[in-house]
Amino acid sequence: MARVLLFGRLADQAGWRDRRIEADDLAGLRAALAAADPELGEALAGPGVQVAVDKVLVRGEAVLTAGAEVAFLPPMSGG
Amino acid sequence: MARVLLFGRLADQAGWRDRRIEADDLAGLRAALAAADPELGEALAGPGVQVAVDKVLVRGEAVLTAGAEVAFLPPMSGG
Amino acid sequence: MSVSLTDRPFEPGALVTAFCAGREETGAVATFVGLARAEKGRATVLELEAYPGFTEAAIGEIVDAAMRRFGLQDVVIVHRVGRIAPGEAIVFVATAAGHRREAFEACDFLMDYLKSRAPFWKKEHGPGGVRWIEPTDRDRTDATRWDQE
Amino acid sequence: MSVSLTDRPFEPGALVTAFCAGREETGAVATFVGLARAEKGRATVLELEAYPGFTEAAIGEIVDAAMRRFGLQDVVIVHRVGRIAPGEAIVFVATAAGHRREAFEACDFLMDYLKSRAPFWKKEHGPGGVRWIEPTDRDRTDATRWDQE
Repeated sequence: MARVLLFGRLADQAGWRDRRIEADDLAGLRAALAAADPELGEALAGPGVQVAVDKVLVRGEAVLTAGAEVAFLPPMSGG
Repeated sequence: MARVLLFGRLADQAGWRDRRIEADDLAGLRAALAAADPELGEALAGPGVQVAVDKVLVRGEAVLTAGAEVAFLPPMSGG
Repeated sequence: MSVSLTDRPFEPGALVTAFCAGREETGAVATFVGLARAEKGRATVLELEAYPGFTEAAIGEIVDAAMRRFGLQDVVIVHRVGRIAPGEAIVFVATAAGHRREAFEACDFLMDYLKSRAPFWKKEHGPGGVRWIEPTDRDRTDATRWDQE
Repeated sequence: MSVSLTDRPFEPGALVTAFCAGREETGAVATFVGLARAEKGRATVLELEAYPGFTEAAIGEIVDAAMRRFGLQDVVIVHRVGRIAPGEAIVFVATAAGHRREAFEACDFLMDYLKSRAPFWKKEHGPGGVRWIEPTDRDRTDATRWDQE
């Protein structure tokens, strides 16, 4: 089970910000999220959305260990 | 009687910083100061020494009213 | 060096007092306080979201870079998160250096980063509703000044 | 706007607290604190002389120029005079503006003036005796940056 965190407008859009989802890798996680909410799936793949696994930014694919924390980060607005 | 104020190294050199001296104008005041202390007279005419009369910088000559305050300001060092 | 987030109002003056205390070889302390503007009633509350752990780490990396680049003695950053009322402090940055040029430039550099690239998501609650805020063009331009050198 | 001299130690943090209070349309407060350095024992006491009345007026003119040039909302300057021990604050400058670029630049501009051209005379008392300090070349160069624009 990965722990999925959504931030900023992604959390507003999804209506949640913290959820546990079964997935072995990022691609599987994206597919599971898109199956449950196609609009969210599209937003997560949108321009400027970055992904952090266990608080480290990753590009492209990543294997998810048990208990991995996956965060979807929309464009950062600064403080 | 003009009130004469010396600042910074000029006061150290003269050994005083506030004195009353009889003079009708700046030239007369400089002459009186130089007569009493020739080295000070030279220092007051040195490069970078500015003169303020009643807290306003003056260049060249100035008439001194009764009770005028004349300040000799060596190069300002900033704070 | 310290980077922290807080969801409670904080007092920049108290941070300055602590930061300046006991410094015998620091000639220069530059600070910046960012305050929430009322925008003449257009903005009523600012809401800032961070990713705890990730956000401090990302800011910490920039602080390390600034320490080296500007030869700083110390840096403190405190950033507010959550709902912020007009007039309240959003961000505090303090830099300590031997001389003022380094302290000023580092403070400016850190603020440009914080305002444009730091991992925060910002929402403005106003009479017209809620909107997410993205960096302005000027924020982006300011931040790139440091890349070109 | 306020410019003052004091011959007693002052607390920069308290000045920041007062300066930031009740600002609803100020987005940016930049401050600078200049502290007396021990110079690893070479300097034990700094002694600053001002010409009361003349010095505040001269600084006030530059503050007026900065208010106009950078569109500032407010400025506070406090400058210590007399004998200053290492670690004590010599000068405090705070600038308030709508946005940070103006606040930073004005604070930098005012400090460059204060360090190079303001009517102070400065003496360093150290183990090797007493010496009068004049502006460094860098102080002069920093101050001329603003003339060229």
